[in-house]
Amino acid sequence: MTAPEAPPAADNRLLAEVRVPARADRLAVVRGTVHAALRAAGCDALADDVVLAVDEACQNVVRHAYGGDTDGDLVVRLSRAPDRLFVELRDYAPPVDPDAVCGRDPADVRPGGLGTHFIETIMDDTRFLSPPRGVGNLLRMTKRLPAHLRLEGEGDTP
Amino acid sequence: MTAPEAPPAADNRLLAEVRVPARADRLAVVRGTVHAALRAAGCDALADDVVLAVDEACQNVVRHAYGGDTDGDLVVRLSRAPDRLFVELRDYAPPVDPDAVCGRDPADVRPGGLGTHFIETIMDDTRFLSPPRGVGNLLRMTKRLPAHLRLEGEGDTP
Amino acid sequence: MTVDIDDTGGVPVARIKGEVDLKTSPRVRKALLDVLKKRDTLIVDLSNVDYIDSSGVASLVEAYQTARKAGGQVSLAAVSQPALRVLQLARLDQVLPIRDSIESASAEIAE
Amino acid sequence: MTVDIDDTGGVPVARIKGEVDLKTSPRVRKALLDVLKKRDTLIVDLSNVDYIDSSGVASLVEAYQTARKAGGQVSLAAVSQPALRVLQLARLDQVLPIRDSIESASAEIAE
Ligand SMILES: Nc1ncnc2c1ncn2[C@@H]1O[C@H](COP(=O)(O)OP(=O)(O)O)[C@@H](O)[C@H]1O
Ligand SMILES: Nc1ncnc2c1ncn2[C@@H]1O[C@H](COP(=O)(O)OP(=O)(O)O)[C@@H](O)[C@H]1O
Repeated sequence: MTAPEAPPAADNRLLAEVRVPARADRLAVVRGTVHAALRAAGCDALADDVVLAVDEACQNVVRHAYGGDTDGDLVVRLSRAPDRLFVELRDYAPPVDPDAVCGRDPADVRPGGLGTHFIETIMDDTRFLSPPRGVGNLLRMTKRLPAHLRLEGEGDTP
Repeated sequence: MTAPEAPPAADNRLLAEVRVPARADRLAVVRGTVHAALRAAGCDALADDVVLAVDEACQNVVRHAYGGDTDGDLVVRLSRAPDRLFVELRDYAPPVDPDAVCGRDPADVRPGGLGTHFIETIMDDTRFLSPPRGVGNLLRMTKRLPAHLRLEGEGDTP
Repeated sequence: MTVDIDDTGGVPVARIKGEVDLKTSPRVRKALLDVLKKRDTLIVDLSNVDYIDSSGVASLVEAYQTARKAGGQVSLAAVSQPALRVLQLARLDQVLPIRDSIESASAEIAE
Repeated sequence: MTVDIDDTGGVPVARIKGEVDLKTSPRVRKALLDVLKKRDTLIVDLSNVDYIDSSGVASLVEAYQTARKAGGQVSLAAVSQPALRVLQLARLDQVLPIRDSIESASAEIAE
């Protein structure tokens, strides 16, 4: 899931951050926040796709990192630089081996294994970073913005 | 804005927490999160009212505490005990004098001054608490849940 | 959020659509007051309002009071459920005229 | 999210409404597989699906494969824009039969 290029997520502006218990019934809350944040940032056209990618990454945390519904939290932070959108997903589960994360070729039609394919198709870069204080996992997804959604100057809604 | 009774907000369960820059164009993000969190918690019937109360409290932070759009953040934390819902609103603005917060009688028809009236009508208790490390402000609103929405036992969706 | 003004004949109608909040209510306020610079009656169609907060309600009240001062009238028509709830919380359902439809609001003003 | 099964005559139809996600897709899966225990064809009406994720798509694929193994067929009908986008991302728009309406899906199966 690692692409060659690693754009810095520093010096970006917070759009929204949401924290929920890592449970299947809370993914709708994450979707609600991310959708509204992308609309508020003028990125309506990307909202449905990015919401799907974020939801898939959150599902993987619930199902694989935590291994089912837990009381552990899941934090999704959405931010942007002038020309790209960042999604950072933080959990407090045991460390994940990034090499164990791999989807399947969609040409092989069977149920399951589609989540990482969606994420890779929608986002431009997806990688694990070192989590703060070495606790849990931190996944960062980056989406380059089409030219008409890029920011010039200071304001953060186009 | 202070009612006689002060239920403890400790020992409650996190529904969702959302952080956004304190700006008028981000209130839709808070509403999106709160609405989805109340639905996920089985409190659909209360969602519209509680979303309005939270939005009004956030507006007051943007307009009065920060005195306009800023880069300061606004954090809304939604949690519940078996029989009540808590909303905690945190900002990093200069400390507010709680006595300065007062609405008007709606019988006096004029624009403005309705926000605190909405909050007081919808919520059962609204009070400022001491913010962590003495920085900013922390407002807690409490809503008692009607009997059919109360939790028995451990699960947190009815 | 959009405000469309229909001023092609009879009483002017302002159709508000979407969410009226701290960010968008200044546009509602300006659109309504602009109509009232030239006309003294106005019907505000609230059927497609998904959300309205105190700042949105304040814009409606200001338009209403501006029209009254000029001897005119502002009526609200086809008010959506969420908007009606907020008007009730503000106790404005007893103050501002609320009509089921544009037609009945407009028939009344024409009288 | 709701799944309504209409099995009153002709090809059975499952109407899915709302958001199909990690929480709700197990109910979609069960409802579709339950029909396929008794019937070998099924039309899934996706016109009111606001959202569907990979777990929802997996439920559709599983129903499709179950029907195929039994010599039957599952078709998707009146697929909403958001659902179609996700089926395209999954490249399933080339695999599962997708028809404009219940009527055309049902006419085709009846042939
Ligand atoms: N956050 C994660 N933690 C641990 N393992 C993961 C994580 N995300 C994905 N994986 C692994 O990658 C595989 C592929 O994930 P995905 O494409 O989402 O499909 P599925 O979850 O349906 O198997 C999973 O089966 C799992 O083994
Ligand atoms: N968070 C806050 N910080 C400082 N002052 C506040 C805050 N909330 C409310 N106030 C004060 O209380 C008054 C009443 O607030 P409100 O009923 O929301 O109406 P409005 O904001 O339209 O005046 C405000 O005008 C302001 O002086």
